[in-house]
Amino acid sequence: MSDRVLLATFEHEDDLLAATEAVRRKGWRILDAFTPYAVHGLDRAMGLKPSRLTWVCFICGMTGALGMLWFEHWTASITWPIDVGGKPWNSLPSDVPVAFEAAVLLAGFGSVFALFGVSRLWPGKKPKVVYPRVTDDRFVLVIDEADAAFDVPSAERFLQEFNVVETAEHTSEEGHYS
Amino acid sequence: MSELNDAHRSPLVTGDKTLGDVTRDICAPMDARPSGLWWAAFFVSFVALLVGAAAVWYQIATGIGTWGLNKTIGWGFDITNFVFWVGIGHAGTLISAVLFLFRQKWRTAVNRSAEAMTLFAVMCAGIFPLIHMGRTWLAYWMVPYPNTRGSLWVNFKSPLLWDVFAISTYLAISAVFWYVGLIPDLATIRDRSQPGWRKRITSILSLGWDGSARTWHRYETVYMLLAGLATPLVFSVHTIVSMDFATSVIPGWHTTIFPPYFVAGAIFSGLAMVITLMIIARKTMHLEDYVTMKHIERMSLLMLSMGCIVGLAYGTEFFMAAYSGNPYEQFVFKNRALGPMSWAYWTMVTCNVLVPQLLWIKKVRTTLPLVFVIVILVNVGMWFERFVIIVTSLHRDFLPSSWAHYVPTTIEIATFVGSFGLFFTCFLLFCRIAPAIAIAEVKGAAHLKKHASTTTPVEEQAA
Amino acid sequence: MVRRSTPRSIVRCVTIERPLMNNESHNKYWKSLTERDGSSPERDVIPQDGVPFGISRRRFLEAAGFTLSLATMQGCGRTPTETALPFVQQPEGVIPGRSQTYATTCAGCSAGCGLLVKVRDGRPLKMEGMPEHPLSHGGLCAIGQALPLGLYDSHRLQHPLKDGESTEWDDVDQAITQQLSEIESGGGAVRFVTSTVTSLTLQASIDTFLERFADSCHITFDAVSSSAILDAHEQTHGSRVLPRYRLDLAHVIVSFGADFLGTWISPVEFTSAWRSRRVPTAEHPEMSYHVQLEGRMSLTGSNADHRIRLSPDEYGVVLSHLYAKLSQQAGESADRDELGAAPISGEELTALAERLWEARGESVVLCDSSDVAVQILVNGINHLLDNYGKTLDIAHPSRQRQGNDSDILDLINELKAGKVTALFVAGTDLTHNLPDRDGLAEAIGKVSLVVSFSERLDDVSSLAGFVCPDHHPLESWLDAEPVNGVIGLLQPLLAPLGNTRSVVESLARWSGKDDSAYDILRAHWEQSVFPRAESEESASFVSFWDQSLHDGFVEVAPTEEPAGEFQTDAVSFMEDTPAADYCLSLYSKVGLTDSRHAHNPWLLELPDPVTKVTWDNYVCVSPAKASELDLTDGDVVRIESTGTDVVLELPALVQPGQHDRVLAIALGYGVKGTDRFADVGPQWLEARPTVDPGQLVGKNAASLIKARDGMLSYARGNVSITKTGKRHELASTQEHHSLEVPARVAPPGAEKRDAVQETSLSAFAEDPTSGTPEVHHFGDAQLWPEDHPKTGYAWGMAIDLNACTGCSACVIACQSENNVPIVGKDEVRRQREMHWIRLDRYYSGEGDDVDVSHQPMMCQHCDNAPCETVCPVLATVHSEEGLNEQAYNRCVGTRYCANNCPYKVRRFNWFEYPHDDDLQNLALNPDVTVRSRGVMEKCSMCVQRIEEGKIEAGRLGQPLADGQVQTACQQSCPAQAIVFGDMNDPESAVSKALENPRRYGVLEEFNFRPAVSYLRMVRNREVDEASDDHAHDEEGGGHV
Amino acid sequence: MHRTIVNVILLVGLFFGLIVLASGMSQWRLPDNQQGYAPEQPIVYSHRLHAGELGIDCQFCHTAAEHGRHAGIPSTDVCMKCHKYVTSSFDVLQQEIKLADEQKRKPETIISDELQALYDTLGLDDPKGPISGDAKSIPWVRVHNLPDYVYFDHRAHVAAGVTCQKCHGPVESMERVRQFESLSMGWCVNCHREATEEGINGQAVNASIDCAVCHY
Repeated sequence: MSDRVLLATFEHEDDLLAATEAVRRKGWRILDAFTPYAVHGLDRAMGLKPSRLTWVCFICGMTGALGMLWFEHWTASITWPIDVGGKPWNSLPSDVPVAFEAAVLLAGFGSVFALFGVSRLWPGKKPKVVYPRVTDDRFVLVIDEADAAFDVPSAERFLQEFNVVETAEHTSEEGHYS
Repeated sequence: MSELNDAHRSPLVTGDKTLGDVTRDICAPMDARPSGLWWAAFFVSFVALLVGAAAVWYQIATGIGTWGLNKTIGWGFDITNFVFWVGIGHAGTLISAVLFLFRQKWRTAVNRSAEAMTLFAVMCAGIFPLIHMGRTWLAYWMVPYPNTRGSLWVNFKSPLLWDVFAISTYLAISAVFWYVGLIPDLATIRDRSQPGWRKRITSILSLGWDGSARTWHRYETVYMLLAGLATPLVFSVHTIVSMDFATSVIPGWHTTIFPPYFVAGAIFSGLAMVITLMIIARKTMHLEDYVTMKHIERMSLLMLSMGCIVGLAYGTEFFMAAYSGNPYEQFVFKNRALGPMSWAYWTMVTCNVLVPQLLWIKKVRTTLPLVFVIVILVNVGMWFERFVIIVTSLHRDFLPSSWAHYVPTTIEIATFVGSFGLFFTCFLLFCRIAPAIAIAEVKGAAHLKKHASTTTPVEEQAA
Repeated sequence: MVRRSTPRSIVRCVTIERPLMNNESHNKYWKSLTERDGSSPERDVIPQDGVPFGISRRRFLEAAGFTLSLATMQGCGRTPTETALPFVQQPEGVIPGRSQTYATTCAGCSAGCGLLVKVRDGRPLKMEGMPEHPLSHGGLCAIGQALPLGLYDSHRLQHPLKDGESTEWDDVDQAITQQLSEIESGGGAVRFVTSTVTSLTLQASIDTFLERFADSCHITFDAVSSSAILDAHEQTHGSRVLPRYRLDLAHVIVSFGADFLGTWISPVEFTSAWRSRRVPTAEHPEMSYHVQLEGRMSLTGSNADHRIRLSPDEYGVVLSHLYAKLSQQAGESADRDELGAAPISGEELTALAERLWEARGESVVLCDSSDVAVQILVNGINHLLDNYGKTLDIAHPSRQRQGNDSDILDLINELKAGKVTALFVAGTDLTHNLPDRDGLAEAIGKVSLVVSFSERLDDVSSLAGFVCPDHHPLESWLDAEPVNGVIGLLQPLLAPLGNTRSVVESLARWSGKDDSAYDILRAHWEQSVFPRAESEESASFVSFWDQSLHDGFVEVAPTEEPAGEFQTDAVSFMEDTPAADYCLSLYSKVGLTDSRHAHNPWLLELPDPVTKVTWDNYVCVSPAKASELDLTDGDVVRIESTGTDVVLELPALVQPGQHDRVLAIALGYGVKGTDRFADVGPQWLEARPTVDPGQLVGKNAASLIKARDGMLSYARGNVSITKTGKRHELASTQEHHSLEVPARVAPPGAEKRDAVQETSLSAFAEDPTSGTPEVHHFGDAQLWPEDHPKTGYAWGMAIDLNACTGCSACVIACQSENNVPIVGKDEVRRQREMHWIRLDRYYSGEGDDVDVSHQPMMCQHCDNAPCETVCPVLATVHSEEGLNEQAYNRCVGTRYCANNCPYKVRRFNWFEYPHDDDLQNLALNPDVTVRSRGVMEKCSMCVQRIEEGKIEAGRLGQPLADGQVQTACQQSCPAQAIVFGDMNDPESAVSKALENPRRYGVLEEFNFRPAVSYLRMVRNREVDEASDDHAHDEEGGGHV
Repeated sequence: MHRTIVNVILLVGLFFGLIVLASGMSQWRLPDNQQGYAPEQPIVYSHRLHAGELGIDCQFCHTAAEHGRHAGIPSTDVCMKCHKYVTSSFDVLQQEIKLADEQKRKPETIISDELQALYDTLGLDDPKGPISGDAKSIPWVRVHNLPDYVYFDHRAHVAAGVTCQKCHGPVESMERVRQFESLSMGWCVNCHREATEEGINGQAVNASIDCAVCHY
C-alpha cells in the first residue's frame, strides 16, 4: 500500500466533524484525526467501535473483590483462627469494606494502564506532532491516499467547502498512523 | 445536546475567548512571575508547615503524652483533624467525578483544582492516623504481609483497618484520576513552551500525547470509568471513616445514622473548602472569566442543601437518643448540648446549620465577600462537628469514676496548624506548575466564538 | 521496641544466671538446716572499701550479672554478645529463675502481720500475706506490699556517719564506746528513744545496754500514739496496757473516730476480723452493725452502716451521755443532771445505747481520742457492756502501740534543760514527728552524744553526731510479738545492700560483745521464748527454732499481765465544752501512716482511698464550710494555731461527709529529702514538677500537734483558717464523685448509674436479690457459641463489695507484681495514672450525710470484648481460657481499644516511663514485661501466675487445684474480698460465688459477658434508711 | 532489527538476574534472626566430645531444664566433678602412666590447655584442691537468646517430652554450639500447632497458641 497521507487542518470542530462525515461517505480511508480536546461525535463520524476497555475494568474489579474476600476468609478462619471479641471466625459483613476498596483499586489502575498500553503511551515517548497547534487550537484530519481513485487536488478542492485552513502531504513511516 | 443544555444558560466562559485565548489565559500564571501576594501566601503556609513538622518530630521522639489525651479520652485533635481533612478531600472527587457523570459542564472551571485539593487534603488526613499511633515506626504492621510470626495477619474485623485500605485506595485513585485528566493539558504546555526544563518535564509526563482521535476515544471511556469508580469510592470512604465510631460501643459513637451523616458532612465541608480556594484563586490568578459568579452560586446552593441535610442529622441524633430509651445514649446527647463541652456543640450548630441558611437569599450568594465569610464559618463548624462527636462522647461514658476532661497541648495545636501549612504549600505550588483549570475540558465544554484566533506564541517563534 | 525494655532485661538476666550474693552468704538465708553454721550474714558481704555508694552499687551490678553488657546491647546489632555468668558452686535448692517463698514478719508498722516473701534468685520481689497467721490471716496492707521499694532505695544510708561524714564502723564504735564509758564513769543521763518495740530481742538488748548507766531510761514514742488508751487502762485496770480488740467477736461496733480499717493500731488484723461478720448469706441474713462517729471522712467511716458526723472535741460529751444511758440500763444510778446537751439527737443516742445493750459482751466501743478522760469513759462503757475478756482482751494485750506521750514530753523538757548527756534514737524521726521542731533541734544540739539508727538521713539524723544505719527489715534478723503470745520472726532475705548494721548488733558492740544479730536473737529465744513453747512436738530448741523459722511465727504461752479490777470511780462525766469555731484533726493517711514510708513513691502515688488524691497532703473542709469560705479544691489556705506563731499553708480539699467544724490534715508528709521526687515521671515540654522547687512532698503538719497535760493531742481547737488566694493543684484520680450524673444533664429515670448495686440488710433478708435495678436485659445469648467453646479453664473473678473496704492494698500488690510504673503527680493530674486496678469511690445520698461505696475496677476480661474487635493488628485478643490478652510487643498504640472499653480500665504508655534507677529496677518482676512507650496495657489477671501454675502442675503431672493460682490482688486482700478461679469447675470457689444471689456484673445489659462479677453491697439498715441508695430512684442530682 | 536483539538480550539478562536473586534470597536472614550464631566461648568446650562421644546426658549438667524456666548454664563445680581427675585427654594420660611405669616414677599430672584455662578461672593450682570462695565464674557467651517479651519455659517442654534437639539441634555433634533453629515466632507457633495435632511421641498434648502462652 502507499505510504502517502493527506493532512487537512481545520480551525473549528464543526468543520472537522462535517469534513470527516463527508470524507467517510466518499469512501476515502480516514487514518486518524488530531484535536486539542475530545470532540464529541468525532468517534461516530470516524466510525470507531466502542472501546473494550470497560471489560478490562470489570475483570480487574472482580479479581480485586473476590481475591480480597478469599484472602480475608483465609487469614481469619483458616490459617490462624483467633477469637476476636467473641465474633465468628468467618464474618462476611466485616470483610465487605476492604473487599470493595480492593475492587476499586484494581479496577482503576487496571483500566488506566490498559489505556496506556493500547494507546501506546509511555513516559518519554516522542510525540509525533502532525501540526504544531494541534494541542492548542487546530484540528487535523489524516486521509490515506491509498486507493487509485484518490488524487490530491480534487481532494483539496472537496475539502475547501469545509473551510479547511490548509492541506499538506506527508510520507508516513511504517505503522505511524494506526 | 450540549447546545440544548447551554442554550438557555449564561455562558460558562465569558468575554468571547477563542481556543487560543483559553490556552493562553490559563497558562498565563505559569509563565508570569509569581505575584507578591503569592509569595506572601507561600511564605506563611511554608512557615506553618515547618512548625507542624517540628511538632510532629517532637511528638514522635517524646511520646503521645505530649498530647492532651488521657486514660479516658484516647483520641482528640488527632482523629478530629483526620476526619476533618478526609471530609474536605471529598468535594474534589465529588465535583469532578459525580458532576462529570451528570454532564454538569460548569464543573470544568473547578474540577482540576478540586481534584488537586482532594489530593492534598487526603495527604494531610493520612498524616494523622500515622502519627497518632504510639509506635508510628511500626505502622507497617497494619499491612497484611507474609511474616515470620506464624504467619500473623491483621484484624480484618477492625474498622481502623478498613480505614487504612479506604484512605490509601482513595488517595491512589484520586491521584490517578487527577493525573489522567492532566495528560492532554501537559501535552498542550509541552507544545507551546520553548525548549527548557518545563518542556523536558512535560514531554515526559505527557506520555507522548498527540491528540489522536482514537486515543481521545479510549481516553473518554477510561475517564468515564474512573469517574464511575470514584463516585462510590467517595461514599465508601467516609462511610468507613464513620464506622470507626458507628461500630464501637461508646454512646454517641454507636449510631447507625453515621454513614449518611458523615458523607453529607464531608461533602458539605469539602464544598466549603473548594469555594474558599476558588474565590482565592479567582482573585489572585485573575480567572474571573472562567470561575464566574454562576459557578460560585451553583456551589453555594449545593452547599446550602448539604447544610440542611447535616442539620437534619443533628436533629435525628437527638430524636434517636430520646426514642431509644437507652439512658446512656440519652445522657450523652443531653450532655452534648448542656454539658461542660456545650460551647463546642453550639459553635458547631451555629456554623453548620444556622449560618448557611443565609444562602437562601440570592443577594447573599452572589456577593463574594459574604459567601467567603460563610464558607469559612462552615469550615470551622465542620471541624467542631468532628471534635464534638469524638471528644464529648468519650469524656463522659459509662462509669462516672473515669470521666475526664480534655485540653489540647501546644504540640497538638502546632500539628494542626502544620497540616494547614502542608495543604496550602502544596496548593500554591500546584497553582504555579500545573494549569489550575482543565484546558482541554474547558475547550470542549464551553461554546466559543467562531473566528480565527490571533497568532499564538508558537507562530511568533516560527516567524 | 519492647526490646528496649532494659530494666526488665537487666532483671531477667539476673534471674537467669546469678543471684545477688555469692553462695556463702547465700546460705544465710537458707532455712534452718544450713543456718546452723550460723556465721553472720553481713561478714563476707559488706564492702570493705570506704567509698560511699558508687562502689557498692558497682558491686551490686557486678553481682547482678551482666547488666552492663546488656546495656551495651541497646544498639541491638545483628548478634548482640551477652555473657552469662554461672555460679561457681550451685547453692543447694536454688533453681535459676524460680522463686522461693520465705516466711517472715512485716515490719512496715508495729502491727506485725505475717509475711511471705517471694525471693527470686536472691532478690526479694513480692510481699504476700501469710494465710496461717493468727492476726493478719493472709492479709497485707499497701505498706507491706510496698516494702521492696523501700529496700531498693538508693537514698538509704550505705555507711555509718560521723558528724555527717560517712566513715567506717570501727571509728564509730570506738568513738561511741569511749564516750559511753565516760558517761558510765562520770555519770550522765542516757535516753533511748524508740518507736513501739514489739521485738523481744531488741527490747532485751536495749535494757541490757541501758543497765550500765545510772541514769538511763528507754522512752517509747509513736508518731501517732494511742498513749491515752494505755493511760486510761492504767487508771481503770491498774495496768498500762492496750487491749487486743477482737472485732471478730463483736456484733455491734461503735467507733469514735478510730480508723481501725485504715490506720488505727492494726488495720489488717481488724479488717479481716471485721469482715468475718460482714457477709450475710441467704440462709443467715446477719451481719455486724457498725456505727462510726467521726469528724472527718475516714476509710472506716466510709464503710460504716451508720455514720454520725461528730467533731472530735464532742466525743467526751456523747460518750458521757452514752455511759449515762447504759448505766441506767445496767440499773446503776448515774445522776445525769450534770450533763449538758448532747450534740447528737436523743433518738440517735437511745438507739445507739439500745443496740449496744442488746449486744452486751458482743459489742465494742473504740475511740482514737488522745484524751485520757475520754478513753476512761470508753473503758467504762465497755465495762458496762461487759466486753472485757470478750471483745477486749487485756489478759493477752496488744503490744502494737506502746508509745507514752508524757514520757516524751518529759524528755523534751529534760533536753531543753540540757540534762541529757546521751540520746539514742531508733525507728522514729523524733524531730519531724513532734511539734516545735526548731526548739527541739536546738535542745538536742546541747546533747553531747546523739546517736541515730535511722536508715536514711532523716531530720533527727541530720542533728545526730553519729548515724548508725540499721538494716532494712528484709535484711535483718529480728523478732516481733505484736500480741502477747504471738511471736513472729524476721529473717534476712538478702545480704545487706549497704554497709549497715542491725541495732541489736550495734548495741552489743558498744557493750563490748561482738555477737551477730543472729546469735543474739537465737540466744534470746533459747532462754526466754523456748520456755514459753506449748507445742510438745518441738522437744528440742533446735527443732522449735527451725519450726518457728519455717512458719515465720510461733504461738506461745502468753506472759501474765497484772490486769486489775475495773475502777468505776475513775470514770467521770465530761462537761459540754463550748464548741470552738474549728476542731483540727490530724490523722495518718491510709498506706502511709507516719513519715517512715514517705520515701516510697508507690505509696505516695497511691490514691487516698477516700479523697483519691495523690502526692500531697491537704486540708479537708466540709462542703458547707467550703462554700462559706469560698474554697474549691486546690485553693491554698493558711492554718494558724492561734496564740502561737505556728502557721501552715496547704491546699484545701472539699470532703463530703465531713463535720462542718472539722479541718483534717494528714501527718507524715513534708519529710526531709522528699524533694528527690521533683522530676519523677516523664520530663517534657509542658511537664510540671511533682514537687515544686524548694518544696517537699506535702507539708509536715506535726507542728500543729498540741502538747497539753502530758498528752500529745491530734485533735485540737484554737486554729484559724484563711484563704490565701494562691492555688496548688491537687492530683486526684477521680473527677466525678457520684453515681448520680449531673442534674442538668440527667435523663429522667436514669439519674443514677448502677455500677455499684446495694441493698439494706432487712431488704436482703426478705429477698436476697433485692437491689437489682430494673434494666431491660437484652438476654445474654451467645450468637456463635460453637466458634468459641471454653472447654478447658475459664478464668473468672468475683469481688464481694460488702467485704471490700477500699483499703487499696490490692493496688500496690498489683503494681509490685506487674511492674506498673510510677508516673508522677503531673501525669496523675492529667488523668494518666497507670494502676491496673482502680478503686472507684462513689458518694451517694443527699445533703451532708453521704454514703460511700468502694468498687475495685480492673479489666473485666469480657468474652465479647469491645476492645478486641477494634484492634487492627490483633494485639489484644481472647484466649481459649477466657482471658483478654494484651500482647505488648504487637501493640502499635492506636488507643482505639481504650476508647472502646466501657470500663475504661486500659492504660496507655504515654511516655517512656523512667527506669533509670538501677537499684529501684531490682524491684521489677522478671516474669512480667516492662512496657515501653506507646503500647497499651491492662490487668492480665496475673497471667504469669496462671502460666506458672499450669506449667508446674504439668511438670508434677497433677491437675491444677482450685486456689493454687492466686492473683496478686486476691492474695493479700485483708478482707478476702476477691475470689479467682476456674469458672468451668463447679466446685471452685469462684463458681460458688457466681451462684450467690448478690452476684451482678457491671454493664451486664450490654452482653459484654465480663469474667469479673461483683457481689452486691449490703448495708445493715432498715429499708427506708437505704431507700435513697436504691438504683433508679427519682431524686437525682446529688452530685458531690 | 537490532532493537529486538537488544530486547532479547535484556530479557535473558533479567531472567538470569532473577534466578541469582532468588538463590541469594534463600541465604538472607531477617533482622533479629540469629540462626547459625556460634560465638567463640572463653573456654573451648566441646559438646561433641561430652554429649556426643562420651554420651553424657544433657541434664547431667543443665539440671535446671527439668525444674525451672531456664535450662541454666552449669555451675563450674559441675565441671570439677570429673575434671578434678581428668586433667587431659585419655590417651595422653595413659601414655604418661606407661612412661612413668617404665621410668619407675610417679606419673605427673599433665594438664591440657583448655582445662588449664578452667583451673585458672577457678584459681586452682592443683586440680584436686578445694575451690576457694572468691573463685571467678566463667563468662560464657549466650547463644540462644529470645527477645525480652518472650517467656519460654524449659519445664513445660521437658515435661511434655520435647527433646532438647528439637530446638537446639544436634548439639551432641557440635564442636562449638550454634543456634540451629531460627527461633522465630512462626517457628514456635508451627511446632505448637503440630504438637497439638499429632501429639508428642504418641501422647496427646495441648500446646496452646494463645498469645499469653509466651507474651505477658
